[in-house]
Amino acid sequence: MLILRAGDRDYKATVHTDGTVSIDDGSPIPLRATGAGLVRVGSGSGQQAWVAASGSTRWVFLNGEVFELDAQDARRRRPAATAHAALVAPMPATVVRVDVAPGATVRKGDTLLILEAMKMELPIRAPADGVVRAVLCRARDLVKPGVPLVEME
Amino acid sequence: MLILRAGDRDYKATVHTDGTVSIDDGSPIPLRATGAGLVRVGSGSGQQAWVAASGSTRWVFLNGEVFELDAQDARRRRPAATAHAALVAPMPATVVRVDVAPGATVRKGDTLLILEAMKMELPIRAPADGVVRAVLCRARDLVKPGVPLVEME
Amino acid sequence: MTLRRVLVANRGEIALRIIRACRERGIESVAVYSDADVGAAHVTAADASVRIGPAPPRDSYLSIPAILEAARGSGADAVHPGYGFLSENAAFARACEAAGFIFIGPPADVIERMGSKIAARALMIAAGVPVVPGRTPEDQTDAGIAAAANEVGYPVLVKASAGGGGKGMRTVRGASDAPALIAAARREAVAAFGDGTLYVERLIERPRHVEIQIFCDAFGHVVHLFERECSVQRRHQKVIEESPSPALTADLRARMGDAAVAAARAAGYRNAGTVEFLLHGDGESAPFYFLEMNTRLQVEHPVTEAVTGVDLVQAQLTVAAGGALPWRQNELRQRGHAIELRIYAEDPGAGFLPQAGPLLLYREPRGPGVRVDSGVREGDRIPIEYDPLLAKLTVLAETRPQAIDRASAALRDFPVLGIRTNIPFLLRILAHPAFQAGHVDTGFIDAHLSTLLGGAEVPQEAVAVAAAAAGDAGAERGPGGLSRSPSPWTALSGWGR
Amino acid sequence: MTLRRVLVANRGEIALRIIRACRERGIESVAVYSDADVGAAHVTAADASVRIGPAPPRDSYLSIPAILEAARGSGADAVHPGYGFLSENAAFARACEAAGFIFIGPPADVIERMGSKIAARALMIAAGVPVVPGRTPEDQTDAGIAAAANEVGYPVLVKASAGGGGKGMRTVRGASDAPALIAAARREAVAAFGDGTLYVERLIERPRHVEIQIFCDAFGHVVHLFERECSVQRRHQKVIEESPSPALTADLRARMGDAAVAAARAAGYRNAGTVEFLLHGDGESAPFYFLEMNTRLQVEHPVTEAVTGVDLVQAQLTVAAGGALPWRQNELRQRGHAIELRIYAEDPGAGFLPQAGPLLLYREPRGPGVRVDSGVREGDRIPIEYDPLLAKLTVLAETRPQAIDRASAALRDFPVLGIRTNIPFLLRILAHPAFQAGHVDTGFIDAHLSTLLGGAEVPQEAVAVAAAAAGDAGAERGPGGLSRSPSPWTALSGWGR
Repeated sequence: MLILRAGDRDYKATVHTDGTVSIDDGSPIPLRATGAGLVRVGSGSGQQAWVAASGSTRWVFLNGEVFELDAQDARRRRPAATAHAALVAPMPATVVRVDVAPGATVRKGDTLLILEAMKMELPIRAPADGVVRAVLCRARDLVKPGVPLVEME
Repeated sequence: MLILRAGDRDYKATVHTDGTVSIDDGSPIPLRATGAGLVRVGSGSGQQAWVAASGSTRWVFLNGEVFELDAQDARRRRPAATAHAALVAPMPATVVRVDVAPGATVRKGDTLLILEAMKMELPIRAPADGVVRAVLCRARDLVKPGVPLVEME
Repeated sequence: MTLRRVLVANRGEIALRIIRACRERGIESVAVYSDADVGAAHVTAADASVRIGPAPPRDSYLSIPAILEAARGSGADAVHPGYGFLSENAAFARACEAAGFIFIGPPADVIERMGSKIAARALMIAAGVPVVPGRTPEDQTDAGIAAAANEVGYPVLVKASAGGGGKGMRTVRGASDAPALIAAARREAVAAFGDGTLYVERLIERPRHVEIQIFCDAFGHVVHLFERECSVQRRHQKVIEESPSPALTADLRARMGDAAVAAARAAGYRNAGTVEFLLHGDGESAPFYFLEMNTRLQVEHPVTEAVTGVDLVQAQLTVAAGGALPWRQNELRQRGHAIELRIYAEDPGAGFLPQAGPLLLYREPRGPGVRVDSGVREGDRIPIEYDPLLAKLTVLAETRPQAIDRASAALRDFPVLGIRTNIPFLLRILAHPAFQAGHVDTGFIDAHLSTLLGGAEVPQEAVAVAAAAAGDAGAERGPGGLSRSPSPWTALSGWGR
Repeated sequence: MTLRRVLVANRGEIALRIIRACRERGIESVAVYSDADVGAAHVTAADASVRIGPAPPRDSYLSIPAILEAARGSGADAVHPGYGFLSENAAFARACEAAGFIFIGPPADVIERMGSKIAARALMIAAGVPVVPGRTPEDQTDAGIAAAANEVGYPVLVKASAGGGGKGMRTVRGASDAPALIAAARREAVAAFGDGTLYVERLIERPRHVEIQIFCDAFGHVVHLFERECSVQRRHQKVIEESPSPALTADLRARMGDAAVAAARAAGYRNAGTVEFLLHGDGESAPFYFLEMNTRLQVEHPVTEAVTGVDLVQAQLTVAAGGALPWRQNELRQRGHAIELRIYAEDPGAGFLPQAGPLLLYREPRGPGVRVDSGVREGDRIPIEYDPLLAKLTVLAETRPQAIDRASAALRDFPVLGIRTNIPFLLRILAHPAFQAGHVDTGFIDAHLSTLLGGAEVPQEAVAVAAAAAGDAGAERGPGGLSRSPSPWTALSGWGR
């Protein structure tokens, strides 16, 4: 059994010995590899899907939609939704300006700081009303994706 | 040092430690891999080439021309030209008809037998005046490429 | 009437072409495949697929019962035959209709009539369309054929009455050659079409092959979509097609178009078809002769699509579903210049011997005005059993010289390794002064063969590339042992910039 | 004058487009690259390549000295700037000419004049071309800009005078928002163009963006090549372009074409350019206003090439070499319907956040009427430093509904995995009833954003595919751990048919 996470939703997948896969104990879905990264999925002739893997992430392209799923390590599962987690850089970027200091009270939607990436300014806004606990970056910093920028509570 | 054969011609290639290659003791030719099967070859910016390998065969596509070279095993080299070798099937085919029998005297260009492949008839003709020593196939035989069909002397 | 699901009774590039056209308009497609085509591109691309038999065509792609069973089992409501195989088989068209499937093509009796060279000729003569002198003897013995050849007058062509594509065809220049050549034509005709009936006609020396695309619906609308010049042939197999023809004046084009429309009307035609003509000589008053009518989509239809801007397969689906032709004659125009080059798995240096084997490396060119229709992918193995056409490269540019330049650049960017192809040969045709001047006839390749075969010395650069790739020995493994880094080879020599 | 070697001062798809055009006519091409683009597709494709600096644009693709040095060192005789980067930088054009290189574009003084919104407006007013009310205050302090906004009347657009592409642009709806937004526009203007001069104009609410392609040679010939409808935008960045515009009548089209030709003549234009208009409302008498003139090739030029059948880059090379325009106005026609879709590395669900990272899987669609211009390949890593445009998908079909169907089918056959793209978002635009009816204006995406973002549940089939591919753990390795056989996964489950 395998847990795949998309957003805050976990899916339980069981890969059967005949090559079919059941999701959340549903009926088995047939699959057939037809090329590099190509899969035929579903009963009858099925649909064409494409798949790629990077670390624990599985990317799937199906009928024009893209799905990004994370294969969970059963021993070290993260909680499904991290309430009041740190705000992280969504991509490699440069910090243009920081508008808040630790202890500041902010309203949902307030701009906390501004990043620049690919020549575009990207405001990072408060996801909810709250208090800034820590500011973890400075103007001109180069930040990598996933690096925490501001902690709120 | 490496021997590469194209047709009946042998080329002596020396791969230097700096990545250049000399042919027949000529001046070193720079090479640079730029992708899967992609090579930049020649001095200055060089030319785009593509390369693929199968067994000892090396295929090269360069400026719209295709070259097929055979990397020779130094210990077991075949003679550069095999005089009066067996006539072999050039591709998978069916024998339609055999027109000669062992001992027959034939003239250059005479049809010895007819193969059929991909719905086309392919006459196999005598490469030179000579005598048929052995016929190694029969009508309706399925023959694979490289299989001897007729031996002449 | 709406088509919901179309079974594509073909393989390779034309099957993919039809599958894509269906997908665009929301029609489901069903592929069929033989054991040699398990996992082939057309099978992967379709919405559904059905195995129809073992590799030999007669047991799969030529098997009417197998294909009808696949159509029934997959719930198809129509069958598209593509070209070749059963596309001009009247019995197949009839069986489809009898089983309740729409046959995407002309009515079975039209296929039958035009498929018989005798009946087609008679019809054309009656319709006032000029024809080449010739006959189909009632005495179909080899001797009877030889006698007919004498009457028509040498040189003659002996052809399979049921045929096409150069199979079962021989040129006979005199009575002494006749027996052997007639026998060979008969064998090929039986093997390819299951019918050994032969036809004899006067050989028009070094004609141009110019054909007119026509299209008809069920409401009596008939249009032509101008010409395709198909004179560059080897063994009666087209190699390069283009439109406009360098040989036609506006007036000659109009007269040939009118003749083609008259032929289509006389035949009671429906859907897409082609009227092939031989054009003899040059200039405004060059005579042309009806050669045959191809009652199906042609291999070279992209040339017409490029210059006219229409989609012939979409129109086929529209007309098959009972719809009206989407264009009127006065809306159709040629614009720019298109050239199609057929990429064959063959060795021109060995008598154009077809090649089978693995596509170790296969990369298609891209760019504006470049269209590639293909049914293969890198890593595929080209089977021995079928036509050696790998792909069609069609270019469109503003002028003929620009189209030639575009085609040449695209071919130099079309590496195919693992089996021999005619790509280098095509490049030499494009570079030939006679081709560039538009001086082509059906004898072009034979006349210039030694020049076209090349036989280039192997440049040192090519040997160097081979030597570098030979670093690691090993079995067949595709793109040259050269992976983009990290690779032992790159690491060793510090390459990769 | 003949061009022998052209340096392409750009990267990505447009560099490849120009390199291919050069190759077709036997002109050598020189690519330039930053450290982020070592081994990029445009570098591999060119005949020669020169490193011009580190990844940040100001040190490489925006560095005039670095590019001129590359041109000198590589023996180029001309420079093609592409679009973006230095393409509308008059100083660059001037430096090229001063150093003896042909600049493939208009004369430097024309770039300068049209690049200044103030000068361009004045020129258009003098030429009788309608313009939007607005001004560039002499007092360029933030307070001076705010005062100008008051005079023009809210709502206003504040824009970088040197700019384009939506960078350094803000909509200001009232005096209270003005200070923050003016400051932001100024920062972006300085960062993107090195010039913080701002311009204020009346915001025309929900206009259409319709632009006219023009082309001029050195002999006084000026033609237009009809319109491109570019109303589907997000953050003032075009997303979908098409031709013909669903909004234009024949008469309105003719009047806009005439206005564009008048604008080009007034500017003393040469080579390819675009006159952008805002079209307000619908119908025969809808007013249109000069927006700006783009003194370069546009991103969306393939749309015009598709419907008119011309090659704009080839014509650029011809005119730059001193040749005459290859077409007269009365030879140019629109035929069929073309749509271009820009494939961006961005996450529409996260405010269109640009994405950087590896293209684990990247397969372009193919088929008749489908053109893909791209500068990336499977396995490439998309750098953070540059515009997130990955590819342009341009389709041509007989009618607008057929073009929409073709584009939708092509997008569903365009898998890009490893980074988020806007492909699903584009599909939802194409399926939207307002888009299908041709009811688009520049507010279309904002108005329908929640519908367009989708937010589909993950279908069980997608989870199943992910689960099967998750069988073997491991690092980044491209196409899904699924190789076509033999593979442990295939072997295990008996798949592969």
